[in-house]
Amino acid sequence: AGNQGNGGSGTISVGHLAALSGPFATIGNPSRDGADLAAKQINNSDSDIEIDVTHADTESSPETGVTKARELVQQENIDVLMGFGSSSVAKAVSEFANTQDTLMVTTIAQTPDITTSGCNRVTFRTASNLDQLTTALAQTTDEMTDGTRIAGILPDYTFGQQTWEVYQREMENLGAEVVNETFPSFGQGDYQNEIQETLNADPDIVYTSMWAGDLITFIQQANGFDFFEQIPDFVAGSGAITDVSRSLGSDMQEMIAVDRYFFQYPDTENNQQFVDAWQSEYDEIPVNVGQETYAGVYGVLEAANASGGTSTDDLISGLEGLEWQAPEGTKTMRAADHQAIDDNIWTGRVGPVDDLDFYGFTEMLPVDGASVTPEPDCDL
Amino acid sequence: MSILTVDDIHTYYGQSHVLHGVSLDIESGESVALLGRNGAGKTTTLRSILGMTPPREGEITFKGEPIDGLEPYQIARRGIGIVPEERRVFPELTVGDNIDVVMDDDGEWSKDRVYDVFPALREHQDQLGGQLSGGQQQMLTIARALVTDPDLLLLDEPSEGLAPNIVADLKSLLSDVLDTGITVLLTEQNTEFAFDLAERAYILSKGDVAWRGDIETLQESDDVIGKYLSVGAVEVD
Amino acid sequence: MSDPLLELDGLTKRFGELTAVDDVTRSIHEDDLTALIGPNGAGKTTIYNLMTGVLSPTSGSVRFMGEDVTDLEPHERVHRGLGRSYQVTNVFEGLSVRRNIRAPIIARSKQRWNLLGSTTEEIESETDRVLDLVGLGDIEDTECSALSYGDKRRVEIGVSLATDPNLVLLDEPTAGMNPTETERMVDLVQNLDAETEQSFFMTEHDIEIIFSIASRILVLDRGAVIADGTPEEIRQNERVQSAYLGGEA
Amino acid sequence: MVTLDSIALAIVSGIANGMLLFLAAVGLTLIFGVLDVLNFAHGSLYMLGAYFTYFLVSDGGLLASLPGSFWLALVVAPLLVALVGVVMERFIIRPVYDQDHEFQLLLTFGLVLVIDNGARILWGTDFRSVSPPGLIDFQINLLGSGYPFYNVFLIIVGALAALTMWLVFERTRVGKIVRASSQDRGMANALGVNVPLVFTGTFLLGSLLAGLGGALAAPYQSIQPTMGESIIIESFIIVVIGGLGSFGGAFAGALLIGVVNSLAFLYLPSLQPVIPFLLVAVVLLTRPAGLFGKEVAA
Amino acid sequence: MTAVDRLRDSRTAVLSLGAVLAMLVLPFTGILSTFHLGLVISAMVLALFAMSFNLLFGYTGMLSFGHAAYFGTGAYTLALALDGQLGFLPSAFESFFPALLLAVVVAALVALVLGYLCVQRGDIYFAILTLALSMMLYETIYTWNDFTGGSDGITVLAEPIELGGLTLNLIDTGTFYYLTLAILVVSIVFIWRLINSPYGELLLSIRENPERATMIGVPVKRYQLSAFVIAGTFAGLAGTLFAVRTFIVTPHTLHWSMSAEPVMMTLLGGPSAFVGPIIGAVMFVGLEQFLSNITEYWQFGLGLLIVPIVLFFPDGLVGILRGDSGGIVDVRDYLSGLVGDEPTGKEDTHE
Ligand SMILES: Nc1ncnc2c1ncn2[C@@H]1O[C@H](COP(=O)(O)OP(=O)(O)OP(=O)(O)O)[C@@H](O)[C@H]1O
Ligand SMILES: Nc1ncnc2c1ncn2[C@@H]1O[C@H](COP(=O)(O)OP(=O)(O)OP(=O)(O)O)[C@@H](O)[C@H]1O
Ligand SMILES: [Mg+2]
Ligand SMILES: [Mg+2]
Repeated sequence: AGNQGNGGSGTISVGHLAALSGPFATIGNPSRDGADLAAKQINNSDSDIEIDVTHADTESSPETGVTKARELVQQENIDVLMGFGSSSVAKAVSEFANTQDTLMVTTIAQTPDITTSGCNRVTFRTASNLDQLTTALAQTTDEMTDGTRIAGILPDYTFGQQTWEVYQREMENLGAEVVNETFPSFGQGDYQNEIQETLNADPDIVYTSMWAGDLITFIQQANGFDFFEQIPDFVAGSGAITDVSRSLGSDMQEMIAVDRYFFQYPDTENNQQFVDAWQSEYDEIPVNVGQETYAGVYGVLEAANASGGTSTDDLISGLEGLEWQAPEGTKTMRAADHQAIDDNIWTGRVGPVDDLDFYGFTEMLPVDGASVTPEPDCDL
Repeated sequence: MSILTVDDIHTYYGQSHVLHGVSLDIESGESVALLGRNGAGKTTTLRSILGMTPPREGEITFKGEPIDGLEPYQIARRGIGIVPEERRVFPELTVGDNIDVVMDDDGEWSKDRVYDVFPALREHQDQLGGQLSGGQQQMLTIARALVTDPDLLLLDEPSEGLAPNIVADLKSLLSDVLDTGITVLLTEQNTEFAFDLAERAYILSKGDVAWRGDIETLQESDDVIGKYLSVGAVEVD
Repeated sequence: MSDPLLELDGLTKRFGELTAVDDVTRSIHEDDLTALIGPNGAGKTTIYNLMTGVLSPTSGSVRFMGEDVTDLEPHERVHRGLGRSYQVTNVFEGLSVRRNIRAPIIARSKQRWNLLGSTTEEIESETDRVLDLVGLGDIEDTECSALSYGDKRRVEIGVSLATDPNLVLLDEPTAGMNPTETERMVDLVQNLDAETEQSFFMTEHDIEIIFSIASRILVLDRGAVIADGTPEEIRQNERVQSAYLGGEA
Repeated sequence: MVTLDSIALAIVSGIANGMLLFLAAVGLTLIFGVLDVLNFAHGSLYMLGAYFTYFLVSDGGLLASLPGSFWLALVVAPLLVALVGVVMERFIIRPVYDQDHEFQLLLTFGLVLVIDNGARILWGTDFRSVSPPGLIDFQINLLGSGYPFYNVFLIIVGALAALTMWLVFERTRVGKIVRASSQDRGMANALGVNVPLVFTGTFLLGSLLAGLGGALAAPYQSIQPTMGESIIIESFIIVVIGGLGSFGGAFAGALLIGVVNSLAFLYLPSLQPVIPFLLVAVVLLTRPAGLFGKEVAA
Repeated sequence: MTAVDRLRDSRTAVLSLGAVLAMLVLPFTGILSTFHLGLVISAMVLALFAMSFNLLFGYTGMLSFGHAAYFGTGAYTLALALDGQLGFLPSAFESFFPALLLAVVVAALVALVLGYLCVQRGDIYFAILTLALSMMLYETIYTWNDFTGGSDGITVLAEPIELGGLTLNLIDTGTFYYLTLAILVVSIVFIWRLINSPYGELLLSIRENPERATMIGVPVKRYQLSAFVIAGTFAGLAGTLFAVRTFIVTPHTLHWSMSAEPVMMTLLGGPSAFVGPIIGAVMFVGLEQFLSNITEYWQFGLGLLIVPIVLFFPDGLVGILRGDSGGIVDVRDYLSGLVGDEPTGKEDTHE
């Protein structure tokens, strides 16, 4: 893999790996588009460095993910692995990349593990992780609501459990109490019991980290119970609500939510250009992961420019401590654990917004990324 | 007038060529026996007639019309009933339902009539077919074939597994059936049974007709019997 | 008289309302070739199933060679010397005739837990012997599914004999066989019964065969034994005449 | 805190969920019972039922402009699925009627790949949803709390479907003919029963039911190409618990799964994910032919 | 043994020896890149998995639809041992070979326990029981976050092994290739001997007719269970190799869709032939690689291939190679059946 340095010019080939099929494709596809758009812009600019992107479908399976990573590294000789929709794929590929001495840039997966207990020399994450997003959401919940009784409805798998751990801890620190928690299975299909038990507990705040299909199903069924009329505040912690809102149409509900990126924020020229470019390219508005992977590609480019080389070592040293501009604001790559810190984490109240046929933020309360980033916990 | 003609049929199981040009000609109202050793092709001939293992060559005509190429149910509906070799009752239907499903409501044979012939069936009418004894199942298959109101009845070893008293009853029943004008083509290992019932016989050997003629002639032709059937050798005492 | 080979004590089997086998207490001796006859549905096959352990009795017990086998698994009874053939042919369809015969021979030898070796010469020669016995030598390589009904019945008998039983339960062994083969089967059973340690207990509707080879006949009707005696005695018995033979014989 | 009311509510919820499972599974048991074919693609037919409904009633859909479009879709979508089913039966499943179950399983698994990925190619991977029909989008009062009428509606439709099927199959001659064909198709055919027609008809009915299940699920669950894969294993479990090929069994099995799941939610939440599998294992080990399967002596 | 048999045997011997030699020199020929050699490894691992499955399916007549349970158990045990999470064991188990041994033993034990329950029932019920029990295990591992890492799984990093002065680096493709090859060849020889042994012959009788097998004195359930345990052991072995190659073990290794893989491979290759599962595995890996490079809808293509193969060539690829037509339906009959309403020449094959 790309460990032959060739100055500040040349081609960096990026192997983009994400779920392009199956239920996780709703994340993988925009990520792919983000990588393509960034590469196109860079190659059309006067940058000395060209970006060449190859895509592969992980099918959300670590086995396929690693096989594809192997092919990209050993057969296609790519320099950087990027993307990774699910935590297990990210973890597996991170180990593999380390054995191959190939740079791995995570732009999607939220698991803290790869930048904490499982961190290594070649693994970076250019987006906020689950810890940062959830802590920010807890702060905003506290700001925006008066209630203290929380109920959790958490998908019963690692992501659900980890988010709840953080959210619960933060909320308790802020003086709230947990009055109920339920753990529906991933893809469960029927939430009547969870809905009724949660209503019975009479909470002020209901938190969930369900997302995509599960969250849609939940909201559909909860609507039947007039759930949202009875719950003062509903908090969605998955970091993605646009696709849910799009699917549900008029059945969507108002809620407090965190998003890794929402196209209307920040109101900067940089962001506006990105949104325009995306719209002219794909004829739709960009969603969060699209922006993150787009930003990831630029991060790699900046690293090459900063270190003056494209070898793995160059890129690593370039990335460590790098500050670069993404549509959503400045990203800072912490050298100690290779975890990026965002300027802002986008939290607020979600509801119907003029001119949009899906829900957007009716009230935005960005949280300073650095304030919700724990001390590094990584032994590189 | 012949009701059934089988003309030079060749039948295969997968690759294996079993019938090598069998021809039969059966008159309406006759009773004909199809004899021969195990494996001679008797069952296969019956299955060919009914389209269960369609012959690859040759022609079969029933009531003057060709029936080859038709599905078994189409052939059956033209008036052929079958009593198969391995008692294939519907195991999870009751005796009564076994009869009901194939019953021709306008036919000669009512449920009561077959129950009169086989009282054991009436006694067990609510028992599942699969839980009948071997002999009871045999009675049921015969009853079931009769209620389809066939013009031609194919019987594959009807006396097998029946107690002597039932065999005797069956014999007189089948004579009664013949009296109603139904044509019968049966295979038998119980030659005595076949001799008593049939007027004519075809003897099959290795998938081909080796002999044909009247039963009386057959009974006198020791050489034919010795060569193809070897009856007599077994007469004990 | 020697110790009984098989003893049935108060053997009863009910299927719901129906009593298929009704309090049968009898013993079977090695010296006899015993036959079990009776009308269709009398309970013959059910008795076999109880003896071999395919069904468990509602009450009563089965002793074989002095041992109570009522609660043993079928295969354990086979190992103690109880073999059977089926009324409806029940062979290993997808295997060659030879393998059909060889399997029971392996099953009763120590070789049965030989995971990595090959079959021994002994097993092969024993297989040859049984094949010859039932006259299947020429078609030993044919797959059973391609055999005619009659040939399958012979395989059926061969398989039961290959378990080297002390007592063989034959359920209508000649059903569907042509006369020549029927005769050979009768000879075979007679010879084996006389010359080897094997004894037979058979059901058969061909009454002439029964009268010619059995030394003792049990008559079953509606699950109960209604007569028990020598062929002559049975021939004379009026109940048997009316219940089974239908007045002719 | 578990009160009597919450137990009662949990049971009602379990029944409503069970009915949806029943509708998804009953066609599977029907097709297995009669054709002796284990149709792995049954879940995909269910998925198609949901998609067809979506495309009929969503903005720009064929029926969207008509009043009561959902109710029309409830009829049209299952019919379309039945059409797909008949094509499948005629061209692909018919030749394997006499094959071992494993071949059928593999063949229909191939169909799952084709149908599910076909749906992806045609319609993408975005989740879709359908709004509940206005007419029944209200609540009833159940033990002092509001309960969605849609769920009650599911219970009614499920019960009606079960009753109709039971009447047809147990009480009519057609039912007996179908059962006879299922037990020995060769013999039934030889005795004059038009078995190919019986089989096609059965497959049509089974597909229709799958389509109906999918259509009813559309306002209740998010719609995605993989939704068939999730329902099929659950359906297998239901029909096995009830006894393969038994309607009564599928009905009881589905309700059992629904209710036990609900009760487990109250009492043993940590066991909930394994409950269906645990149930099927226990049933098979204690009642091998399922709750309603008949055992026929060898 | 007849002369023909002996001839056939010696031909088999020559062929197999040739195949092994070819496999031994393969990495040196330069035909294959590292990546493609890696694919060969995948195929070998899956071939082992499929063969273990076919020992049950093809030779004992038991369709296990939960075979991934043992595959996954092997994988998880290895991962947990290497990760030092099995604190109650001596630390020696933190190195590869002891961990592998442990994994295989644990897989066998799990197969013994689950198998004991499964063999109580036959036919389709057996298949469903195996499925249900494996999914129970799957759900348990999926939700038991603290011990198993839940849905995220456990990463596997096999440290280099010191073996009498030699250092085996399992991460190295060549090294792992030879390790896998060695394990595969030993397993093949073992399974080959097994099915040709007297014991194997009785397994065949069970496949054909379990009821009759009982009546010739075969303790059917004990045989089925023993075959189940042996199959589970080899599946576990395959699982350990899989874990090392994937760098992570997730609950997916026990999921039913993982269990479906050996079923598919075996049926594609041909369950009636010894080499069927091997051919099926190679074909599967090849197809996946080939199709997924053409289209992200490669499973669509796979489905389109499976359907006609099952319809027209139920003996799998082996059947095609052998030149058996013997399809469930004949292609010509099928096509003419579509045009006219001619019967498809299908025979009524009762029982
Ligand atoms: N399903 C089958 N596959 C292959 N060959 C078969 C099949 N059924 C029968 N045969 C072969 O066809 C030939 C004729 O068989 P058939 O059953 O017609 O004989 P049969 O005269 O009825 O004999 P039996 O008196 O034993 O019933 C036999 O050689 C038999 O081996
Ligand atoms: N599993 C079962 N369930 C209910 N009844 C049964 C079952 N098996 C057998 N029977 C009934 O028990 C009685 C005895 O049957 P059995 O098969 O023992 O008769 P048999 O003497 O062998 O008759 P045949 O000579 O006709 O074979 C019959 O009336 C039969 O219908
Ligand atoms: Mg015959
Ligand atoms: Mg009997």
